[in-house]
Amino acid sequence: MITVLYFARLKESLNYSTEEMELPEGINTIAQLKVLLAKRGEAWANLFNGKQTIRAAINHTLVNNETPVKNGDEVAFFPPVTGG
Amino acid sequence: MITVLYFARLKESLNYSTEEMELPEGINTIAQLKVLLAKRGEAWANLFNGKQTIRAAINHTLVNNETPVKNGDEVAFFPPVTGG
Amino acid sequence: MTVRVQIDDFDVGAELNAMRLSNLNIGAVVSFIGQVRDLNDGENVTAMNLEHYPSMTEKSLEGILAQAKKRWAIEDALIVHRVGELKPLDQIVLVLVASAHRKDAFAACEFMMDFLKTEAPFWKKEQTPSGERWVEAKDSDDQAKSRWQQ
Amino acid sequence: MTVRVQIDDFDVGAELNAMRLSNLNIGAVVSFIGQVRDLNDGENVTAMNLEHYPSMTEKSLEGILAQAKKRWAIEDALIVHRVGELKPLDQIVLVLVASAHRKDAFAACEFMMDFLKTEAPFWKKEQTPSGERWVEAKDSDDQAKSRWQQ
Repeated sequence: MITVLYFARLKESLNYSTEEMELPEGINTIAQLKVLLAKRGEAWANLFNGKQTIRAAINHTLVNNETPVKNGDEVAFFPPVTGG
Repeated sequence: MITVLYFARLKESLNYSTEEMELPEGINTIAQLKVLLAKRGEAWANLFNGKQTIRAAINHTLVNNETPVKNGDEVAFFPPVTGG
Repeated sequence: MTVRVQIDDFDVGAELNAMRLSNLNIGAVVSFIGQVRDLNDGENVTAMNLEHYPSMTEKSLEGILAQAKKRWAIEDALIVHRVGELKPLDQIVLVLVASAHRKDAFAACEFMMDFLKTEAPFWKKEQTPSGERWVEAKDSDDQAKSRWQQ
Repeated sequence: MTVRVQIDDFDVGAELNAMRLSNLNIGAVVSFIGQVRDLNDGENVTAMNLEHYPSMTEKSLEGILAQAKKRWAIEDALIVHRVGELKPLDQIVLVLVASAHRKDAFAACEFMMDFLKTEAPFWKKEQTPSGERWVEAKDSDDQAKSRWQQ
């Protein structure tokens, strides 16, 4: 199981802020997880098809597409940050 | 006539903070004025013989050795500044 | 060295005095305040909401502060960032750096702001006369950050 | 845009608030405070006296502020510099810059400090356990200034 969190524009578009999911066989990186999420429907595809910049964090640290995902991780997806 | 002011270490070494002086013939620049002052004695020579960095201002604006001095000017001599 | 994320406003004068009076080796204190403008990308802004990722935000800011501490000789530093509803003229963020000499304080303060702008998980949603909109990240912020990585 | 030379202390919080609340286009305020350290060039400093050239000082600071205004997009700026007797932890100088975006405020504030340090007619005399001494100008300040002239 992993926990997946969505923030800001993603949370609004997906109407979804958090979920628990089984990590399917073959899904071992952020990039692979994005491909999986993109198959969930149009709103998901729009966000995760790679045309938009979506940032990811694992266990509260920014990561990139190649970073491995493993059971027990808290994965977060969000748009580029705009604080300050 | 010009007014000459001395600040900080110069004022202390010369025991002199301000004076009015006639601008002698041939003294037309800051450099020439420094040479003239250096002839006044040892304390003056130490300061104005060119070995120490002495800054000058004319009428409240920083100037360099080549800047002309003319009657009516307020000339100031001081060490490199150390405010802030 | 502290970071705080809070809904409430902060008192810059009090923070500055507490920091600068704490240490006789401090010769320079640089502060940055970011505040809400009434205009962004050509549209009037009447209010904004600042969302964040609570369990990540403080860790991210602490990481930025730790990086600054490694690069410069810092006596003390503070980051305070607000979340929630804000209006024009409201303070958003405070970054404070104290050091023996000014060069370190200026560099560390600007570095922390450049990294906060591109790495800390905050998102602004603006209210404008034509509706709500999420603020878009700026290329200029990525460029500002990349200066420090050369 | 103001410069002040004064014996009295200044209230940074009040100055900051007055400036930042004056203009809805301000998004960034950078401040620099310089204060007296208890150590300089390896010797304890118990007090210092700041001498200046009264009729030149304000003109010099106004010139520095005008140069910064030409180079960067500044909404407002302030320089306050103290003179007279100061002790460790006393504030010496305040430079405040407000702008729409942070880059201009950081650059203009640091620029003004670098020029103030090398052009404004102030001289510090320190009291130490081994007697009084005039503070020597530092090469690092000339180098800091020369960065802006390339």
